[in-house]
Amino acid sequence: MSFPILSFVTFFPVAGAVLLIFVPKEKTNLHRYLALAFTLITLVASLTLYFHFDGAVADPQFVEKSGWLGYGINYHLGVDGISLWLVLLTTFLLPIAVLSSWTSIQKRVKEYLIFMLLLESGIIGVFVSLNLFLFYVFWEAMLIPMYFLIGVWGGPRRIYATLKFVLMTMFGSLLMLVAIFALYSFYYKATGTYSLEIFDFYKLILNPQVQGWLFLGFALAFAIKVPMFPFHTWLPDAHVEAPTAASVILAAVLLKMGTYGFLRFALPLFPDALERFLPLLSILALIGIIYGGLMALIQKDIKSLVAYSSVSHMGLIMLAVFSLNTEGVEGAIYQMLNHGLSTGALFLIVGILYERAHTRLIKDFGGVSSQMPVFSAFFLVCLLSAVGLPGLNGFVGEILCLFGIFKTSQLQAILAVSTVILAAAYLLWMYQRVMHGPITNEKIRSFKDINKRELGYLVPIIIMMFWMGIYPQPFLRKMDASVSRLLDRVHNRERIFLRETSQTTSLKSDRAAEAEVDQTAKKILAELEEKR
Amino acid sequence: MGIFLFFLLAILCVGGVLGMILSKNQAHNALFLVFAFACLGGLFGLLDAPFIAAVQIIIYAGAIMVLFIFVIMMVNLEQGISPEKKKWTLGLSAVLAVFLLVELGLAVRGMLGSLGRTGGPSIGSPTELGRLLFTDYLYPFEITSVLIIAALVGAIVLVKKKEKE
Amino acid sequence: MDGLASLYPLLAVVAGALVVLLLEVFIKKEKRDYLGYVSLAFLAAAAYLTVSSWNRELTYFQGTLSLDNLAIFLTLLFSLAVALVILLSLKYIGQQDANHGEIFALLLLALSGLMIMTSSSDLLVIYLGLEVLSISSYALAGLKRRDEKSGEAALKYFLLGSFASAFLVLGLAFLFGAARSTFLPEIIVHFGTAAAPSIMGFFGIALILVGFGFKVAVVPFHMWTPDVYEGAPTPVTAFFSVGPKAAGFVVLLRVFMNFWDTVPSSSVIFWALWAISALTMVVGNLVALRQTNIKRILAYSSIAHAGYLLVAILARDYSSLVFYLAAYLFMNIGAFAAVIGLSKTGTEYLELDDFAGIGFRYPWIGGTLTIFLLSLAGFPPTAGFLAKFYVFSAAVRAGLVPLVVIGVLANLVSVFYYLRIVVYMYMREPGREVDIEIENPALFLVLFLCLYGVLQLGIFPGNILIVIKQAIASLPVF
Amino acid sequence: MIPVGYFFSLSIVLFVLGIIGFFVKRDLITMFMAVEVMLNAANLAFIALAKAAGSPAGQVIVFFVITVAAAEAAVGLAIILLVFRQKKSIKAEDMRLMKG
Repeated sequence: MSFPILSFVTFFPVAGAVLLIFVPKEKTNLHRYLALAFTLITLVASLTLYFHFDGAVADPQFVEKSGWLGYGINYHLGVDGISLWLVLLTTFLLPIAVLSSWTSIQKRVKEYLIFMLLLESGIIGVFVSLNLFLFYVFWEAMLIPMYFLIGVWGGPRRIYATLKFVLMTMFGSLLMLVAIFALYSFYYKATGTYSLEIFDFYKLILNPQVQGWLFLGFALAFAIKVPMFPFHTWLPDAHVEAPTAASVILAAVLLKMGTYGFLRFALPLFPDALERFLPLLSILALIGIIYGGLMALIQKDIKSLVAYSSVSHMGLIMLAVFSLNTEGVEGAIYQMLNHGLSTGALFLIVGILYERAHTRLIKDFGGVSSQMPVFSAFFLVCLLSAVGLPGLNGFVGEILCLFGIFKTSQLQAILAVSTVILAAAYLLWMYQRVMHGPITNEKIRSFKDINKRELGYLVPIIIMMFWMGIYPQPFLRKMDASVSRLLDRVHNRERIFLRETSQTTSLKSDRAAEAEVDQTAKKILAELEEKR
Repeated sequence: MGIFLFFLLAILCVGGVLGMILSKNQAHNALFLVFAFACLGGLFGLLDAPFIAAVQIIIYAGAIMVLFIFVIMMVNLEQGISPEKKKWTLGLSAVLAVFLLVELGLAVRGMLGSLGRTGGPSIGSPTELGRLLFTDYLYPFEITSVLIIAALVGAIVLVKKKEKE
Repeated sequence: MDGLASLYPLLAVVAGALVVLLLEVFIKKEKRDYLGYVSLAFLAAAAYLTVSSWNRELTYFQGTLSLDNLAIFLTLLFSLAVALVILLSLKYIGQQDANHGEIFALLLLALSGLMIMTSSSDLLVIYLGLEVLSISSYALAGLKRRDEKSGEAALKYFLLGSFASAFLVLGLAFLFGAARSTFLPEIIVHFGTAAAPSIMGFFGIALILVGFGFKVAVVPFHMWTPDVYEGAPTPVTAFFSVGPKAAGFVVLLRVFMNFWDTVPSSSVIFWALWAISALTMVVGNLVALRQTNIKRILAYSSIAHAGYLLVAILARDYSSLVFYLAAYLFMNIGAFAAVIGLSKTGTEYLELDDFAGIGFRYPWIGGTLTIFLLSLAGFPPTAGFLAKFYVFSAAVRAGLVPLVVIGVLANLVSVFYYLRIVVYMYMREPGREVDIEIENPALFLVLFLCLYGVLQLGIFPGNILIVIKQAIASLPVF
Repeated sequence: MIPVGYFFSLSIVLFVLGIIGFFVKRDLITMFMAVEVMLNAANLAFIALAKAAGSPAGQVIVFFVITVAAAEAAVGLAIILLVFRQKKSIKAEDMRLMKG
């Protein structure tokens, strides 16, 4: 057995948190350095995932599987072309988050960093779990550190915001838990064995009625997390109240757990129900795009502006996911990374401004660029990345998404373009009001340009933005196989029919049998193509 | 004869309990109850349970009720006359009670016929009970010893006057 | 003398109580701790005697005492609970004016009641065991003799408890009338063989359910719980929230384990239990929202947990029930331990406002209490989550989906009030000056044992699960 | 030759009267007396059913129930005394220190 790299990446931050508990409270700097070291080591470890990942293989890699509690509850980790990127995004952003809170967090530093490290483990765990039980454990467990991060270190309305965040998320996930139980029992009834393996459930055939209910259970949990339109209300509150680093993680990674959930569970598990709910979901996503954009336009607080822009951007991502074609889904995944980088960066920038001005209201700023020229350049790049300027990462993702959406529905694509237009409007307008114009607030004259530490965490993000904008192939290539396997699962109804006939043989067996079924399915598909 | 005795005792017993409910004086309540329990002892006798009848009268009417009266004496009789509950709670509980009675009665009605009549072979001789107590019911009998220890300790710890300093 | 061996654990516990009572006369007031240590020693002996009977299926008294594996497991669990409660009482009784050495004797007697209840299938024995437990409990509740709340608690507990036990006796009479026996296997056989549905039997079961409903505090019969929990000395409350409830559910387990097989699950009893379970979960959690006293919050939370436990009974998944009880023991005693930690001589800090800011001031107490609360709320990776997971997944498997949906939504409500305590501890500025006497090694021992239990059962419950499943599997099926 | 059902019915009547007494009465001692009535009603049912079954077991059980009642009475009256010492009252409406 090779080195359990995924376990290491997942649990190394926990080890850091445990270590921090025993470091005396007073040594705040030691705490900071230790936390940074742990996140950096995790990042380096996760990079080996990238280098050793084989993009041609659709199956999960670096698989670790061992029994845990029995009755289908296994310790089962692995990454495929979809989750790999989200893991990397998380490990990439965590050192940045730690750095960004170096000076802005002054009270209870030790506890803060402990929760940060726990949060990292929880999030990574969500992305690498291949067992539904394990997935759910991480999914819920990661709420607790976030709850504390917002509730203890947040703004004035932090308690309201954090309870709303936790309760809304819990509401969805508890119903998802019921759906998981139902899947569990259906699988047991069909095969006589217990399983909670995701890949076993893919093989399960359910009647459309049941699928509808289960899909609702899962989709609600993920829709709240994304958040899709009517369920987004927790997001602005949480963002506005959260400390900078928590906002960064929230926007960059936590929201992706929702889209990831759709890709991993809601779509492939319930293709029939998906078909039924697709129009509704697409409409909600579209509403989210436009509503989020319009709301962003009228925000007075920079942070809530960025928060609403998230609603809008996530709407686009969801719409691309629902387009259910390669371009759309790959674009969505790519855009998930982009959104992570650009929105994360925007929150960092808001944090930098806030640290200096202790306000986030747009009207309190103006003419900042003259005081902070370097900063304004960074700001502009991040902003343009969010808007989707060619040459930067956002462009590639948005184009892919729109292209995918266009293939399914031209009307939707045309409406979806409004994300880009609205984003350009509210972001550039905000930039103009904050950075340019006369200096109205005397405090601004005392602003210092960004320091080395701030530079240290902004530069890697900027580099990634350019890299992903100019040379996206390595990213997309590693997604290809997994995405096409996913779409294959969702789309090919013949396959499902086939499953039904070969149920007895295929259900009980392992992945090999599944691959066999896939093979035959492909053959039949090819034949059908030829006939046409 | 038997049936006459039954009805007499039953009416007296119910009357005693009603007296307890209606009277406002605690000491009277206790006496009503002693009376009702004594009648109950008679009913036990009619049911071919002479030993239990004796136990009922000795323990209930004798020991337990004396304990009650003892406590009533200690807590000052004047306390006993307390305002009754509001009219509507009384009405409500009456309605509930009638409902419960009707319900239980309906449920019980079906099985009354199957219960047979008194008379027949005697079952409750003290010898037989004693034998059962120390054979089939030895374990419960031993448990009661633990029960009584618990009751003793509990009662003493709650009311003993002063901590020994 | 295999049979007699089955009596040894019980004898050890009762002997412990007697020895404590004897020593109490001779020991000085300041040295009451020794009585605690003596009781712990007897508990250890009882535990040893219990463990050594594993898999031996000892029975005695014509089977009315049967030390089967389930009884052994629960006896161990209860001994552990009582040991933890004794550790918690060591300092508490001196601090809070409840300094009576008899508390240890009464706890041991209550334990003997629990043991009697769980190791028998004879309803008469169970009833007597329950009375041993109840009578000791009434006295335990009133142990703070100068505290009016404590007296009221004892009074309410006693009045409603004896009221409930009258129902139990009538139910027993009905069952006896129907089956001519109080032995559960024979009662079940009666239900199986009766030509017509046995009305008398059903009424007997219903009356017994009412009686036990009071004891385990499910919703229409829960009114006494919050007052008793609030007024009783806190370690005793910890015991109440775990011991009687667990024993009550084990009795229900023994009753219903074979009952469902002979009586169709569409019966009135089933739907009555269904409704009680749903009501308990919903009402318990909703009312808890309004409370500001931590003991009352925990009281309503324990009511709500009884609802979840009923789900396990309805789902016929008894190993998940027992696992839930084990998990519940650790998290609840742990939570009460933390509450006890927040006190000083003569004062207990029990209002939510007192909790403001203590999370950072007393990191160990705050931190462990947070974990216990999260476990009660059912967050992974704690025992509470796994327990709920097992119960609810079994319920879905048994087709009780609506009940599970009600359950998880009620659980969502519970998240709110558990987290509210955490909000106070970590996110509010301290209000009233709270200074506690932190020196209490026994308390910290309890905290860490419970923490260990919550995490062990939450992450690696493997062996315990296996033990529970074996215990359940070895139960006789009539 | 009295039908045993009569006794059984009487026990139900007494039991319900006990419940009524428990809820209607306002002083603690009489409330407890009402509980005793309920217990005795159950005892009557037991003995009646034992007679119907022709087995003496029911009478033995009643013996135990009476023992339990005595034990409960001891502790219960002790508790009532305790409360009386604290409050100088044994009225139910005075037991309102805790909202419930």
